[in-house]
Amino acid sequence: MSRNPYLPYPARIEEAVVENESRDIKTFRLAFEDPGSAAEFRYLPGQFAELSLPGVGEAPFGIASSPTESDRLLFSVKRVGVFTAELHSLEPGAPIGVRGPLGRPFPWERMSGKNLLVIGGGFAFTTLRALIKQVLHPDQRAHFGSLLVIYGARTPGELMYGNELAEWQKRSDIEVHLTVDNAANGWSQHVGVVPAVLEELKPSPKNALAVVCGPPIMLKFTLLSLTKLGFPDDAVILSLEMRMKCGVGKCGRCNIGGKYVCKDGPVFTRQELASLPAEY
Amino acid sequence: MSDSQQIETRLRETAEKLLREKKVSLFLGYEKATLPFRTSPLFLSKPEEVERLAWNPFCTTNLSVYLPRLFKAPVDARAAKAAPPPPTVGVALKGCDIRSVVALLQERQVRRENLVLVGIACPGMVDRRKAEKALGDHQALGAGEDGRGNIRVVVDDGTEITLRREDVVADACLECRSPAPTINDIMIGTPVEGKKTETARLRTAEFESRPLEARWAGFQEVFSRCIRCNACRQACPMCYCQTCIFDQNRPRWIGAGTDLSDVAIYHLVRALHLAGRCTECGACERACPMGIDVRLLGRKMCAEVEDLYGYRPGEAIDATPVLSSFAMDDPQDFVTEP
Amino acid sequence: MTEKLISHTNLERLLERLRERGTVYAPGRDAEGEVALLQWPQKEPLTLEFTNFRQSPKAFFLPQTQTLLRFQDGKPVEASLPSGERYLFGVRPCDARALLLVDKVFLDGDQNDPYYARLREKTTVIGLACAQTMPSCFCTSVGGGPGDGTGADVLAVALDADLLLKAVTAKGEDLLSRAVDLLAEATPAALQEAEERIHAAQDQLAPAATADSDRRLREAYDSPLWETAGQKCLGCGTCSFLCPTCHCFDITDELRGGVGRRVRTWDCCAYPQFTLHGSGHNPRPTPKERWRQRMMHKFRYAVENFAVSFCVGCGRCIRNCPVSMDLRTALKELGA
Amino acid sequence: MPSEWEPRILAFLCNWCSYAGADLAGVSRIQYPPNIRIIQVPCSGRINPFFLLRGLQNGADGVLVSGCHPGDCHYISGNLAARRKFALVKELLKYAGIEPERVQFTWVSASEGGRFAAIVEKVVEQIQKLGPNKKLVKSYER
Repeated sequence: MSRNPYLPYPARIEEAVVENESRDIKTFRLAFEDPGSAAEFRYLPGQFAELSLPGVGEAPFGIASSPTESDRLLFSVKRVGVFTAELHSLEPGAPIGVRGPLGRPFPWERMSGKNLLVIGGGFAFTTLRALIKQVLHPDQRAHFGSLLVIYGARTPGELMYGNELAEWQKRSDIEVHLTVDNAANGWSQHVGVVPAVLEELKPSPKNALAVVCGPPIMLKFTLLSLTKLGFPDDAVILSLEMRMKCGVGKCGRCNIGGKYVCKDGPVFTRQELASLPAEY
Repeated sequence: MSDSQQIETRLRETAEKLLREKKVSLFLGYEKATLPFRTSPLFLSKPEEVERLAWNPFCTTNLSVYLPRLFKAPVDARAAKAAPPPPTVGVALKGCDIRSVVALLQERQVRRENLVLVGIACPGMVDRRKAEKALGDHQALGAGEDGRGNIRVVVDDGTEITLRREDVVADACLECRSPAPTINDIMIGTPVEGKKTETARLRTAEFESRPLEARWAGFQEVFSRCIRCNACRQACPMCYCQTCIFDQNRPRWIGAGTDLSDVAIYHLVRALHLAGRCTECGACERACPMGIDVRLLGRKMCAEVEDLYGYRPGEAIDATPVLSSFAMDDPQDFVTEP
Repeated sequence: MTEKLISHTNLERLLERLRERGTVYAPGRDAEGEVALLQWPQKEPLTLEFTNFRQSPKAFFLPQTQTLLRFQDGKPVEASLPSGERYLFGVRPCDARALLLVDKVFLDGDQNDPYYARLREKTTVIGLACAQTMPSCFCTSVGGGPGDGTGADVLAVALDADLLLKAVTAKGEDLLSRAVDLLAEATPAALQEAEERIHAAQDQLAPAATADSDRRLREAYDSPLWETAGQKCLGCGTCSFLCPTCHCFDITDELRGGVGRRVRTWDCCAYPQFTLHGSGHNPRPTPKERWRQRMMHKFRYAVENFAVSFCVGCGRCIRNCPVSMDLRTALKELGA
Repeated sequence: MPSEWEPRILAFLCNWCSYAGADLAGVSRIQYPPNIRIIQVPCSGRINPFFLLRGLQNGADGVLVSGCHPGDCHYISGNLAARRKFALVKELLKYAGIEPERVQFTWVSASEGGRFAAIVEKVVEQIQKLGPNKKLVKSYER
């Protein structure tokens, strides 16, 4: 029989990096205690894992790294509740459990050969980072068409992965547009909400797939813009957030219609979501 | 025509008038349920539907449990602004139910000006479990009331069995001291005089007479059957907290499982939180799917509050709740002295 | 399929024999005088005269409180799985059938739940056909029946003189093969009597409007009926705690001084906290959506996923609802 | 084990009188048993009975609450409102078969260092006699 799905792999925090100006998002680099666990933990961008702190509990987080970064496993976590506050208080070296990988990744087979439009808002850029890293890997890049990224946040200080964003902007195999609601001194890039930038850039829906992650209000208007641009529902890919516990489709908490976000998602096409009740 | 039928007719007339004259936008009453010995709450807003209203010996639900919900403003400020104005509600209430409304009014959970309190004379309501037990191996197919207030049951072999009402009324009704809805806007039926019943006191005294360890054993025996479903709390009109401490999960204070320690704390804390507020309607024990004597502790608290501070919850709208007030000479013989 | 007869005396001997191999649970009267599945033997003799237990046997497989992991010096280790054999005698067909439904979730092949799997594996279920139904029963409308052996390993049918035992699974065959000396051949007359008894029970049942429930519920997602039901529902959770197929759970940690456990406890979609996000957003914010979820899960989503509704018609939710809500009424009205 | 066992008593002391009283006992070098763990609260009126039960659940063998004497409350009447709750807690626990000595209530003023020490001594002695709290304590080892 397979491994007990409730038993986390023992790991430890290698590094914790503050990602934003308000200092409530940190990226944790984890390392498995046992090399065997690392071999078992095979994932693809879009999947998530339950991080586990004994006595505090577990919480699901999208995996922010790509398996092409073989030396690291990253999770970017915003401090919102009891679990994340505890996690944020931990120093490198602290033990932590990792349970996963869980859920369905981004549809890599469908994405192959396609032009990719990646749209992110605020804190919901973690698994998109994983996606971009995967696509940019030298072994992978040729499998995809163009890669256009639109990423927005309230202020420049709230954009995550600043160094990498700057690096990507220098490259020719990826086009990155950053936008903020409130520009600070020295900001020379877009100002305005993500859908506005999207409509300005007018990416073609031809042979393209859009991957969108963001807060509900951004999602709502971005989806409207994508429709306007002619992206059919099955060419729009979203990742849902839902309260979860077991992560393996049993506890019922993340149930939306006949689907379980933990098992059948978190990645869904817009078309799939349209057939589900809007209980998310 | 039995008393119940007369009351039912009056109740329908009353509700019809209130709704038709737009004195209320909603009338809370009872309607027939699919199974015998039960009724189901009815939220009536159309005067032409009053025929659905029922009054019979099975109107056990304390309808005041719905009132705080109807008047609760959304927590979110924007939603609160957009929310429709609170409804005007007519509600059918027995003696015990009206006491709950009084307690809710004392605690500012409902609005008097938005309520039309329809008091109904109550001779005690049937506990479905007692009735079902009284039938032994028979299954009830239908139940009603005879001219003398006893319960007539049609059972599966087609015969009719009559159950004496006092044998099958709920425990809370046997213990009831105030069957008359003293505070009301409209009264239906002739209020039954309150019996100075000592039943609850006797039950408490019996338990109290046991030695300490026997009481602990008794406590465990009763509550070890608890499955932590929360039905007692949800059926209680006084359990209206926005988030109950047992539901808080940031952090979670008390385990959600059936460890005796967690179960004990749940029931002890609930008894203490309801002390001086519980009006002894018995909704909790009737809701309990495990048939637990949920009010074991509550009965004791009611007796203590009355003995120590001369207070009975649900008596007067303008009374200060007993645990929000004090007297300089409150008894304090429990205080530890060197 | 082996069919044998056993006398009432020999039934006790059979239970006695099973007791040598594990723990036996059988119908007995609890402190309240209610018939429940209690550890056998009890002071009082075995009773076969009952409709159904107050609680479904769900807790034998998915306990209300179950330790998943244990923390030692702050490190999680797997909780030990129970090893003893258990024999449940007297499980009613609806409840036995429910086990197969819950299996679909917990033993889905992909990621089996090891705790549930072990308890299932270590338990033999001896069903007992119904002779007496209740007005809240509707098993025949949801694919079961008073003489349905599905989910049991052996099905017993109480006859005038004896009990008819039918092996349903290999486990059941094995159980009967080990008790040959206590069994007699099933006579045609006995088989006939069993048939008649089951028919008699079947005839007592009124049909419920379950046909085509998935389509009807799909179309009725926005029905005003949910509003009416939501007004009434107290959100007490009685229906799902007593339901033999409701299986949703919560996982919480309990820890003091480095020692503790990760524990799962029953949970329920009627509770507002069930889906409440950390952000304060709740996808099912009022009793209306929550009651709809329970109905949809049983009669639509389960059908979509497993081609079978997750209701076995035991009627516990109907009998025990403090405000007498009846899902049969809802099903009927949603069709109209 | 019982020979090594020492009761652990959780003490909720009001900020204005009883905590100062305990302080005075310390400053005055009055000896009292070291079995108490003090939690400072603004007023005995702040005590929710849940705190006491939670203390017992988490392994305290006894809980002591001390506030200003009636009439001396810094907030005028916090202790008087609390007194009613305390009376009920005590009665309820006794009724449920839990030794009432497990929860104790008293009044100690800022000048009563001696009284504080004497009370602690008495409470410790009583709980010592009762033995460890087993009824409400939650086992984390099961």
